[in-house]
Amino acid sequence: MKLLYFAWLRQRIGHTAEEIAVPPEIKTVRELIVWLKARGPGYAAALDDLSVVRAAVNQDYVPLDHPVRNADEVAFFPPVTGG
Amino acid sequence: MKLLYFAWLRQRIGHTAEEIAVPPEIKTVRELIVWLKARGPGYAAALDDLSVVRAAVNQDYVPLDHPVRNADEVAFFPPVTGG
Amino acid sequence: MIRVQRKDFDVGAEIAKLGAGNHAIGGIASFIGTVREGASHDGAASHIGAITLEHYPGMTERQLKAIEGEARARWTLDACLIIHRYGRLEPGERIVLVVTASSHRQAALESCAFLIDWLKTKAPFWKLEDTAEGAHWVEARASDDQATARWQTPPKAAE
Amino acid sequence: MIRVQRKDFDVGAEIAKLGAGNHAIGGIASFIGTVREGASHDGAASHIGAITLEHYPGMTERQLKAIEGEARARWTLDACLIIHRYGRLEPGERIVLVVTASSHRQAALESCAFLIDWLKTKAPFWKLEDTAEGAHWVEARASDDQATARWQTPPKAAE
Repeated sequence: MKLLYFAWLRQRIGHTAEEIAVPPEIKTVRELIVWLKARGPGYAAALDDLSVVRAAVNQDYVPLDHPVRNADEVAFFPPVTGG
Repeated sequence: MKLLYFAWLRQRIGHTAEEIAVPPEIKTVRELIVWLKARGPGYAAALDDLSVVRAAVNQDYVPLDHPVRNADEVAFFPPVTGG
Repeated sequence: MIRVQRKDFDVGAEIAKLGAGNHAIGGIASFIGTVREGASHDGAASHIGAITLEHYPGMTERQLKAIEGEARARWTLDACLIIHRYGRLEPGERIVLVVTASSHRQAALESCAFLIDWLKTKAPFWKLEDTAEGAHWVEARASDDQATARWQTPPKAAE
Repeated sequence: MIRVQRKDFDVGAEIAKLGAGNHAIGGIASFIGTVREGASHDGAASHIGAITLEHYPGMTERQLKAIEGEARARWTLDACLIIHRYGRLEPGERIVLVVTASSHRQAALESCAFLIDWLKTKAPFWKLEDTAEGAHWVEARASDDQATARWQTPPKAAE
Protein backbone atom coordinates (compact mmCIF):
# COMPACT_ATOMS: atom_id res chain seq x y z
CA MET A 1 0.00 0.00 0.00
CA LYS A 2 1.21 3.47 -0.89
CA LEU A 3 0.66 5.83 2.04
CA LEU A 4 0.85 9.62 1.82
CA TYR A 5 0.68 12.29 4.53
CA PHE A 6 0.22 16.03 4.15
CA ALA A 7 0.51 19.25 6.19
CA TRP A 8 0.80 18.76 9.96
CA LEU A 9 0.08 15.02 9.69
CA ARG A 10 3.19 14.75 7.52
CA GLN A 11 5.20 16.77 10.03
CA ARG A 12 4.12 14.60 12.98
CA ILE A 13 4.71 11.34 11.12
CA GLY A 14 8.06 12.62 9.82
CA HIS A 15 7.80 11.75 6.12
CA THR A 16 5.40 12.32 3.25
CA ALA A 17 5.23 8.90 1.58
CA GLU A 18 5.92 5.27 2.26
CA GLU A 19 5.21 1.82 0.84
CA ILE A 20 3.95 -0.61 3.47
CA ALA A 21 2.63 -4.16 3.19
CA VAL A 22 -0.50 -3.92 5.31
CA PRO A 23 -1.87 -7.14 6.94
CA PRO A 24 -4.83 -8.59 5.02
CA GLU A 25 -7.15 -8.27 8.05
CA ILE A 26 -7.09 -4.46 7.59
CA LYS A 27 -10.26 -3.88 5.57
CA THR A 28 -11.19 -0.19 6.09
CA VAL A 29 -9.57 3.22 6.43
CA ARG A 30 -10.51 3.22 10.11
CA GLU A 31 -8.80 -0.14 10.71
CA LEU A 32 -5.76 1.15 8.83
CA ILE A 33 -5.62 4.17 11.15
CA VAL A 34 -5.73 1.98 14.27
CA TRP A 35 -2.96 -0.21 12.84
CA LEU A 36 -0.81 2.82 11.87
CA LYS A 37 -1.15 4.42 15.32
CA ALA A 38 0.54 1.36 16.82
CA ARG A 39 3.61 1.94 14.61
CA GLY A 40 4.99 4.77 16.77
CA PRO A 41 4.35 7.98 18.66
CA GLY A 42 4.48 10.16 15.48
CA TYR A 43 1.65 8.17 13.89
CA ALA A 44 -0.29 8.17 17.17
CA ALA A 45 0.04 11.95 17.46
CA ALA A 46 -0.88 12.58 13.81
CA LEU A 47 -3.94 10.32 13.85
CA ASP A 48 -5.13 11.05 17.40
CA ASP A 49 -8.06 13.39 16.69
CA LEU A 50 -10.08 11.93 13.85
CA SER A 51 -12.35 15.00 13.73
CA VAL A 52 -9.50 16.81 11.94
CA VAL A 53 -8.21 13.90 9.86
CA ARG A 54 -9.41 13.46 6.28
CA ALA A 55 -8.66 10.47 4.05
CA ALA A 56 -8.42 9.81 0.32
CA VAL A 57 -8.23 6.44 -1.41
CA ASN A 58 -6.84 6.51 -4.93
CA GLN A 59 -7.10 10.32 -4.90
CA ASP A 60 -10.77 10.53 -4.00
CA TYR A 61 -12.08 11.72 -0.64
CA VAL A 62 -13.57 8.83 1.32
CA PRO A 63 -15.29 8.32 4.68
CA LEU A 64 -13.43 6.30 7.36
CA ASP A 65 -15.47 3.15 6.74
CA HIS A 66 -14.29 3.04 3.11
CA PRO A 67 -12.54 -0.24 2.13
CA VAL A 68 -8.78 -0.35 1.55
CA ARG A 69 -6.61 -2.94 -0.22
CA ASN A 70 -2.85 -3.31 -0.50
CA ALA A 71 -2.95 -2.06 -4.12
CA ASP A 72 -4.46 1.29 -3.04
CA GLU A 73 -2.91 4.72 -2.67
CA VAL A 74 -4.16 6.02 0.69
CA ALA A 75 -3.59 9.57 1.93
CA PHE A 76 -4.21 11.28 5.27
CA PHE A 77 -4.36 15.03 5.76
CA PRO A 78 -6.19 17.80 7.65
CA PRO A 79 -9.21 19.64 6.20
CA VAL A 80 -8.06 21.51 3.11
CA THR A 81 -7.35 25.26 3.14
CA GLY A 82 -6.65 26.22 -0.47
CA GLY A 83 -8.27 28.80 -2.67
CA MET B 1 -34.35 75.22 -20.18
CA LYS B 2 -31.77 72.83 -21.64
CA LEU B 3 -33.52 69.82 -23.15
CA LEU B 4 -31.76 66.59 -24.14
CA TYR B 5 -33.05 63.51 -25.97
CA PHE B 6 -31.41 60.09 -26.34
CA ALA B 7 -31.73 56.86 -28.33
CA TRP B 8 -35.01 56.50 -30.28
CA LEU B 9 -36.52 59.58 -28.61
CA ARG B 10 -33.67 61.59 -30.10
CA GLN B 11 -34.27 59.98 -33.51
CA ARG B 12 -38.00 60.76 -33.49
CA ILE B 13 -37.50 64.33 -32.29
CA GLY B 14 -34.68 64.84 -34.76
CA HIS B 15 -32.01 66.42 -32.58
CA THR B 16 -30.23 65.64 -29.33
CA ALA B 17 -30.25 69.02 -27.54
CA GLU B 18 -32.01 72.35 -27.56
CA GLU B 19 -32.44 75.45 -25.40
CA ILE B 20 -36.08 76.48 -25.00
CA ALA B 21 -37.72 79.16 -22.88
CA VAL B 22 -40.57 77.20 -21.31
CA PRO B 23 -43.70 79.09 -20.15
CA PRO B 24 -43.73 79.66 -16.38
CA GLU B 25 -47.01 77.72 -15.97
CA ILE B 26 -45.09 74.48 -16.73
CA LYS B 27 -44.31 73.21 -13.24
CA THR B 28 -43.63 69.44 -13.61
CA VAL B 29 -41.99 67.00 -16.00
CA ARG B 30 -45.42 65.73 -16.98
CA GLU B 31 -46.63 69.23 -17.85
CA LEU B 32 -43.44 69.75 -19.84
CA ILE B 33 -44.14 66.58 -21.81
CA VAL B 34 -47.68 67.72 -22.69
CA TRP B 35 -46.32 71.10 -23.78
CA LEU B 36 -43.52 69.51 -25.87
CA LYS B 37 -45.92 67.12 -27.64
CA ALA B 38 -47.78 70.15 -29.03
CA ARG B 39 -44.57 71.38 -30.69
CA GLY B 40 -44.76 68.92 -33.57
CA PRO B 41 -45.32 65.34 -34.75
CA GLY B 42 -41.73 64.25 -33.89
CA TYR B 43 -42.22 65.25 -30.25
CA ALA B 44 -45.67 63.69 -30.21
CA ALA B 45 -44.30 60.38 -31.55
CA ALA B 46 -41.32 60.37 -29.17
CA LEU B 47 -43.38 61.14 -26.06
CA ASP B 48 -46.50 59.17 -26.96
CA ASP B 49 -46.04 56.09 -24.73
CA LEU B 50 -44.98 57.27 -21.28
CA SER B 51 -44.48 53.68 -20.09
CA VAL B 52 -41.21 53.65 -22.07
CA VAL B 53 -40.14 57.24 -21.43
CA ARG B 54 -37.74 58.04 -18.60
CA ALA B 55 -36.76 61.52 -17.43
CA ALA B 56 -33.80 63.10 -15.69
CA VAL B 57 -33.62 66.58 -14.18
CA ASN B 58 -30.12 67.93 -13.67
CA GLN B 59 -28.72 64.46 -14.43
CA ASP B 60 -30.73 62.57 -11.81
CA TYR B 61 -33.57 60.18 -12.62
CA VAL B 62 -36.91 61.67 -11.58
CA PRO B 63 -40.58 60.61 -11.62
CA LEU B 64 -42.93 62.48 -13.95
CA ASP B 65 -44.40 64.63 -11.17
CA HIS B 66 -40.96 66.08 -10.40
CA PRO B 67 -40.80 69.92 -10.57
CA VAL B 68 -38.98 71.65 -13.44
CA ARG B 69 -37.73 75.22 -13.76
CA ASN B 70 -36.26 77.12 -16.71
CA ALA B 71 -32.75 76.84 -15.19
CA ASP B 72 -32.89 73.02 -15.28
CA GLU B 73 -31.28 70.51 -17.61
CA VAL B 74 -34.06 68.06 -18.50
CA ALA B 75 -33.49 64.85 -20.45
CA PHE B 76 -35.86 62.27 -21.96
CA PHE B 77 -34.84 58.77 -23.00
CA PRO B 78 -36.01 55.14 -23.05
CA PRO B 79 -35.16 52.66 -20.25
CA VAL B 80 -31.38 52.20 -20.20
CA THR B 81 -29.66 49.17 -21.74
CA GLY B 82 -25.99 49.49 -20.83
CA GLY B 83 -23.69 47.06 -19.04
CA MET C 1 -12.98 54.92 -9.71
CA ILE C 2 -15.06 55.24 -12.86
CA ARG C 3 -14.21 55.91 -16.49
CA VAL C 4 -16.43 56.45 -19.53
CA GLN C 5 -14.45 56.18 -22.73
CA ARG C 6 -14.58 55.28 -26.38
CA LYS C 7 -11.32 53.34 -26.49
CA ASP C 8 -10.66 49.79 -25.32
CA PHE C 9 -9.01 48.98 -21.97
CA ASP C 10 -6.28 46.56 -20.89
CA VAL C 11 -7.91 44.17 -18.40
CA GLY C 12 -4.67 42.80 -16.96
CA ALA C 13 -3.12 46.24 -16.53
CA GLU C 14 -6.27 47.65 -14.90
CA ILE C 15 -6.52 44.77 -12.43
CA ALA C 16 -2.81 44.94 -11.63
CA LYS C 17 -2.96 48.73 -11.04
CA LEU C 18 -5.96 48.35 -8.75
CA GLY C 19 -4.33 45.91 -6.36
CA ALA C 20 -0.75 47.13 -6.60
CA GLY C 21 0.97 47.44 -3.24
CA ASN C 22 -2.14 46.85 -1.11
CA HIS C 23 -1.43 43.67 0.85
CA ALA C 24 -4.71 43.94 2.76
CA ILE C 25 -6.45 42.65 -0.38
CA GLY C 26 -7.32 38.96 -0.32
CA GLY C 27 -9.58 38.75 -3.36
CA ILE C 28 -10.16 40.60 -6.61
CA ALA C 29 -13.33 39.93 -8.57
CA SER C 30 -13.88 41.20 -12.07
CA PHE C 31 -16.46 41.09 -14.81
CA ILE C 32 -16.01 41.90 -18.48
CA GLY C 33 -19.05 42.40 -20.66
CA THR C 34 -18.48 41.77 -24.36
CA VAL C 35 -20.48 42.22 -27.57
CA ARG C 36 -22.18 38.91 -28.19
CA GLU C 37 -22.97 37.67 -31.69
CA GLY C 38 -25.97 35.48 -32.41
CA ALA C 39 -29.47 35.83 -31.02
CA SER C 40 -30.22 39.46 -30.31
CA HIS C 41 -30.76 40.74 -26.79
CA ASP C 42 -34.49 40.81 -27.39
CA GLY C 43 -34.49 37.11 -28.19
CA ALA C 44 -35.16 37.69 -31.89
CA ALA C 45 -33.64 35.20 -34.29
CA SER C 46 -31.76 37.82 -36.27
CA HIS C 47 -28.00 38.03 -36.00
CA ILE C 48 -26.19 40.89 -34.35
CA GLY C 49 -23.39 42.66 -36.09
CA ALA C 50 -21.89 45.61 -34.29
CA ILE C 51 -23.60 47.58 -31.55
CA THR C 52 -23.45 51.32 -31.00
CA LEU C 53 -23.61 52.54 -27.42
CA GLU C 54 -25.07 55.99 -26.92
CA HIS C 55 -24.69 57.69 -23.55
CA TYR C 56 -25.51 60.92 -21.71
CA PRO C 57 -22.18 62.68 -21.11
CA GLY C 58 -22.14 64.13 -17.62
CA MET C 59 -25.07 62.13 -16.29
CA THR C 60 -23.31 58.86 -17.14
CA GLU C 61 -20.29 59.75 -15.02
CA ARG C 62 -22.55 61.05 -12.25
CA GLN C 63 -24.63 57.86 -12.14
CA LEU C 64 -21.57 55.59 -12.32
CA LYS C 65 -20.08 57.42 -9.33
CA ALA C 66 -23.38 56.98 -7.47
CA ILE C 67 -23.40 53.24 -8.27
CA GLU C 68 -19.79 52.90 -7.08
CA GLY C 69 -20.70 54.82 -3.92
CA GLU C 70 -23.58 52.42 -3.26
CA ALA C 71 -21.27 49.40 -3.56
CA ARG C 72 -18.72 50.99 -1.22
CA ALA C 73 -21.50 51.71 1.29
CA ARG C 74 -22.66 48.09 1.22
CA TRP C 75 -19.32 46.28 1.25
CA THR C 76 -15.88 47.03 2.65
CA LEU C 77 -13.83 47.42 -0.50
CA ASP C 78 -10.14 48.21 -0.88
CA ALA C 79 -10.64 49.24 -4.48
CA CYS C 80 -13.39 49.51 -7.08
CA LEU C 81 -13.19 50.26 -10.79
CA ILE C 82 -15.88 50.67 -13.44
CA ILE C 83 -14.93 51.32 -17.06
CA HIS C 84 -17.77 51.61 -19.58
CA ARG C 85 -17.21 52.24 -23.27
CA TYR C 86 -19.45 54.03 -25.76
CA GLY C 87 -19.53 54.27 -29.54
CA ARG C 88 -19.52 51.52 -32.16
CA LEU C 89 -18.30 48.09 -30.96
CA GLU C 90 -17.85 44.96 -33.06
CA PRO C 91 -18.76 41.42 -31.89
CA GLY C 92 -16.20 40.17 -29.36
CA GLU C 93 -15.19 43.67 -28.29
CA ARG C 94 -15.21 44.61 -24.60
CA ILE C 95 -18.05 46.90 -23.44
CA VAL C 96 -17.61 47.16 -19.71
CA LEU C 97 -15.16 46.22 -16.97
CA VAL C 98 -15.98 46.01 -13.27
CA VAL C 99 -13.26 45.18 -10.74
CA THR C 100 -13.65 45.03 -6.97
CA ALA C 101 -11.01 44.19 -4.38
CA SER C 102 -11.51 43.37 -0.73
CA SER C 103 -9.84 41.58 2.13
CA HIS C 104 -12.64 39.00 1.91
CA ARG C 105 -13.62 37.11 -1.21
CA GLN C 106 -17.38 37.26 -0.64
CA ALA C 107 -17.31 41.06 -0.46
CA ALA C 108 -15.38 41.21 -3.74
CA LEU C 109 -17.60 38.67 -5.52
CA GLU C 110 -20.91 40.07 -4.29
CA SER C 111 -20.08 43.72 -4.97
CA CYS C 112 -18.89 42.85 -8.48
CA ALA C 113 -22.19 41.08 -9.23
CA PHE C 114 -24.09 43.99 -7.67
CA LEU C 115 -22.27 46.57 -9.79
CA ILE C 116 -22.89 44.81 -13.08
CA ASP C 117 -26.60 44.33 -12.23
CA TRP C 118 -26.95 47.99 -11.32
CA LEU C 119 -25.07 49.17 -14.40
CA LYS C 120 -27.60 47.30 -16.54
CA THR C 121 -30.55 49.21 -15.13
CA LYS C 122 -29.13 52.47 -13.75
CA ALA C 123 -26.33 53.62 -16.07
CA PRO C 124 -27.57 55.93 -18.86
CA PHE C 125 -26.42 53.95 -21.92
CA TRP C 126 -28.54 52.79 -24.85
CA LYS C 127 -27.60 50.01 -27.25
CA LEU C 128 -28.39 50.22 -30.95
CA GLU C 129 -27.74 46.85 -32.56
CA ASP C 130 -27.22 45.89 -36.17
CA THR C 131 -29.42 42.98 -37.23
CA ALA C 132 -30.23 41.32 -40.52
CA GLU C 133 -33.37 43.51 -40.56
CA GLY C 134 -31.47 46.75 -39.90
CA ALA C 135 -30.45 48.70 -36.82
CA HIS C 136 -32.76 48.60 -33.82
CA TRP C 137 -32.67 49.85 -30.25
CA VAL C 138 -32.29 47.12 -27.66
CA GLU C 139 -35.24 47.06 -25.28
CA ALA C 140 -34.72 46.90 -21.53
CA ARG C 141 -35.31 43.40 -20.23
CA ALA C 142 -37.54 42.46 -17.31
CA SER C 143 -34.86 39.96 -16.21
CA ASP C 144 -32.41 42.84 -15.74
CA ASP C 145 -34.90 44.67 -13.54
CA GLN C 146 -35.33 41.48 -11.51
CA ALA C 147 -31.56 41.08 -11.17
CA THR C 148 -31.38 44.62 -9.82
CA ALA C 149 -34.38 44.10 -7.55
CA ARG C 150 -32.66 41.29 -5.64
CA TRP C 151 -30.22 43.90 -4.28
CA GLN C 152 -33.01 46.10 -2.91
CA THR C 153 -33.19 44.05 0.27
CA PRO C 154 -30.19 44.66 2.54
CA PRO C 155 -27.40 42.19 1.74
CA LYS C 156 -26.61 39.30 4.05
CA ALA C 157 -23.60 39.72 6.31
CA ALA C 158 -21.04 40.51 3.63
CA GLU C 159 -18.31 38.19 4.80
CA MET D 1 -9.10 23.84 -18.10
CA ILE D 2 -7.09 23.50 -14.92
CA ARG D 3 -3.45 24.15 -14.03
CA VAL D 4 -1.50 23.53 -10.85
CA GLN D 5 1.82 25.34 -10.91
CA ARG D 6 4.49 26.96 -8.80
CA LYS D 7 4.99 30.00 -11.04
CA ASP D 8 2.84 33.12 -11.29
CA PHE D 9 0.32 33.67 -14.08
CA ASP D 10 -0.57 36.64 -16.31
CA VAL D 11 -4.21 37.49 -15.56
CA GLY D 12 -4.78 39.64 -18.64
CA ALA D 13 -3.22 37.10 -20.99
CA GLU D 14 -5.18 34.20 -19.47
CA ILE D 15 -8.50 36.04 -19.74
CA ALA D 16 -7.73 37.17 -23.29
CA LYS D 17 -6.80 33.62 -24.37
CA LEU D 18 -9.97 32.20 -22.86
CA GLY D 19 -12.34 34.43 -24.77
CA ALA D 20 -10.35 34.82 -27.97
CA GLY D 21 -12.43 34.42 -31.11
CA ASN D 22 -15.58 33.20 -29.38
CA HIS D 23 -18.24 35.79 -30.15
CA ALA D 24 -20.95 33.79 -28.37
CA ILE D 25 -19.45 35.01 -25.07
CA GLY D 26 -21.29 37.91 -23.47
CA GLY D 27 -19.64 37.95 -20.05
CA ILE D 28 -16.38 36.88 -18.46
CA ALA D 29 -16.17 36.69 -14.68
CA SER D 30 -12.91 36.22 -12.84
CA PHE D 31 -11.59 35.95 -9.32
CA ILE D 32 -8.01 36.31 -8.15
CA GLY D 33 -7.09 35.20 -4.65
CA THR D 34 -4.01 36.89 -3.20
CA VAL D 35 -1.87 36.47 -0.09
CA ARG D 36 -3.26 38.88 2.45
CA GLU D 37 -1.12 40.52 5.09
CA GLY D 38 -2.48 41.45 8.50
CA ALA D 39 -4.75 39.41 10.72
CA SER D 40 -4.18 35.71 10.11
CA HIS D 41 -6.85 33.51 8.56
CA ASP D 42 -7.64 32.12 11.99
CA GLY D 43 -8.47 35.60 13.25
CA ALA D 44 -5.38 35.72 15.49
CA ALA D 45 -3.79 39.13 15.95
CA SER D 46 -0.40 38.01 14.68
CA HIS D 47 0.80 39.25 11.32
CA ILE D 48 1.23 37.03 8.31
CA GLY D 49 4.40 37.03 6.35
CA ALA D 50 4.64 34.57 3.51
CA ILE D 51 2.49 31.48 3.15
CA THR D 52 3.55 28.09 1.83
CA LEU D 53 0.98 26.07 -0.05
CA GLU D 54 1.40 22.31 0.09
CA HIS D 55 -0.63 20.14 -2.27
CA TYR D 56 -1.18 16.51 -3.25
CA PRO D 57 0.22 16.12 -6.77
CA GLY D 58 -2.12 13.97 -8.83
CA MET D 59 -5.11 14.27 -6.52
CA THR D 60 -5.06 18.06 -6.79
CA GLU D 61 -5.39 17.97 -10.57
CA ARG D 62 -8.02 15.24 -10.31
CA GLN D 63 -10.15 17.22 -7.85
CA LEU D 64 -9.78 20.48 -9.77
CA LYS D 65 -11.02 18.71 -12.91
CA ALA D 66 -13.97 17.35 -10.93
CA ILE D 67 -14.80 20.84 -9.61
CA GLU D 68 -14.61 22.28 -13.13
CA GLY D 69 -16.85 19.45 -14.36
CA GLU D 70 -19.40 20.26 -11.66
CA ALA D 71 -19.50 23.93 -12.72
CA ARG D 72 -19.91 22.96 -16.38
CA ALA D 73 -22.74 20.61 -15.44
CA ARG D 74 -24.56 23.36 -13.52
CA TRP D 75 -24.09 26.28 -15.91
CA THR D 76 -23.72 26.63 -19.67
CA LEU D 77 -20.16 27.89 -19.98
CA ASP D 78 -18.19 28.76 -23.09
CA ALA D 79 -14.92 28.53 -21.19
CA CYS D 80 -13.63 27.84 -17.70
CA LEU D 81 -10.13 28.16 -16.26
CA ILE D 82 -8.72 27.37 -12.83
CA ILE D 83 -5.07 28.07 -12.04
CA HIS D 84 -3.87 27.29 -8.51
CA ARG D 85 -0.31 27.87 -7.35
CA TYR D 86 1.68 26.00 -4.71
CA GLY D 87 4.95 26.69 -2.87
CA ARG D 88 6.06 29.76 -0.97
CA LEU D 89 4.13 32.98 -1.73
CA GLU D 90 4.81 36.45 -0.34
CA PRO D 91 2.09 38.92 0.72
CA GLY D 92 0.39 40.44 -2.32
CA GLU D 93 1.25 37.47 -4.56
CA ARG D 94 -1.49 35.74 -6.54
CA ILE D 95 -2.59 32.29 -5.27
CA VAL D 96 -5.48 31.33 -7.50
CA LEU D 97 -7.26 32.46 -10.64
CA VAL D 98 -10.76 31.43 -11.67
CA VAL D 99 -12.22 32.61 -14.98
CA THR D 100 -15.60 31.66 -16.43
CA ALA D 101 -17.15 32.82 -19.69
CA SER D 102 -20.73 32.45 -20.83
CA SER D 103 -23.24 33.99 -23.17
CA HIS D 104 -25.11 35.21 -20.06
CA ARG D 105 -23.59 37.26 -17.28
CA GLN D 106 -25.38 35.49 -14.43
CA ALA D 107 -23.98 32.12 -15.50
CA ALA D 108 -20.47 33.56 -15.58
CA LEU D 109 -20.79 35.37 -12.23
CA GLU D 110 -22.48 32.51 -10.39
CA SER D 111 -20.15 29.78 -11.67
CA CYS D 112 -17.11 31.88 -10.76
CA ALA D 113 -18.38 32.31 -7.18
CA PHE D 114 -19.24 28.60 -7.06
CA LEU D 115 -15.76 27.57 -8.20
CA ILE D 116 -13.92 29.69 -5.66
CA ASP D 117 -16.17 28.42 -2.84
CA TRP D 118 -15.62 24.81 -3.88
CA LEU D 119 -11.87 25.28 -4.26
CA LYS D 120 -11.71 26.45 -0.65
CA THR D 121 -13.23 23.24 0.69
CA LYS D 122 -12.57 20.58 -1.95
CA ALA D 123 -9.14 21.24 -3.48
CA PRO D 124 -6.31 19.41 -1.65
CA PHE D 125 -4.12 22.36 -0.67
CA TRP D 126 -2.88 23.26 2.80
CA LYS D 127 -1.63 26.68 3.85
CA LEU D 128 1.29 27.09 6.24
CA GLU D 129 1.54 30.72 7.28
CA ASP D 130 4.39 32.66 8.81
CA THR D 131 3.33 34.62 11.87
CA ALA D 132 5.14 36.60 14.53
CA GLU D 133 4.94 33.43 16.67
CA GLY D 134 6.34 31.14 13.98
CA ALA D 135 4.88 29.05 11.17
CA HIS D 136 1.47 27.49 11.70
CA TRP D 137 -1.01 25.56 9.60
CA VAL D 138 -4.14 27.49 8.70
CA GLU D 139 -7.25 25.80 10.05
CA ALA D 140 -10.27 25.22 7.86
CA ARG D 141 -12.99 27.76 8.59
CA ALA D 142 -16.64 26.99 9.28
CA SER D 143 -17.57 29.99 7.10
CA ASP D 144 -15.91 28.30 4.11
CA ASP D 145 -17.96 25.15 4.71
CA GLN D 146 -21.10 27.30 4.89
CA ALA D 147 -20.16 29.07 1.65
CA THR D 148 -19.82 25.67 -0.03
CA ALA D 149 -23.02 24.39 1.52
CA ARG D 150 -25.13 27.07 -0.16
CA TRP D 151 -24.35 25.40 -3.50
CA GLN D 152 -25.64 22.01 -2.33
CA THR D 153 -29.20 22.98 -3.21
CA PRO D 154 -29.81 23.07 -6.96
CA PRO D 155 -29.05 26.55 -8.33
CA LYS D 156 -31.84 28.88 -9.36
CA ALA D 157 -32.45 29.21 -13.08
CA ALA D 158 -28.95 30.11 -14.13
CA GLU D 159 -29.77 32.91 -16.51
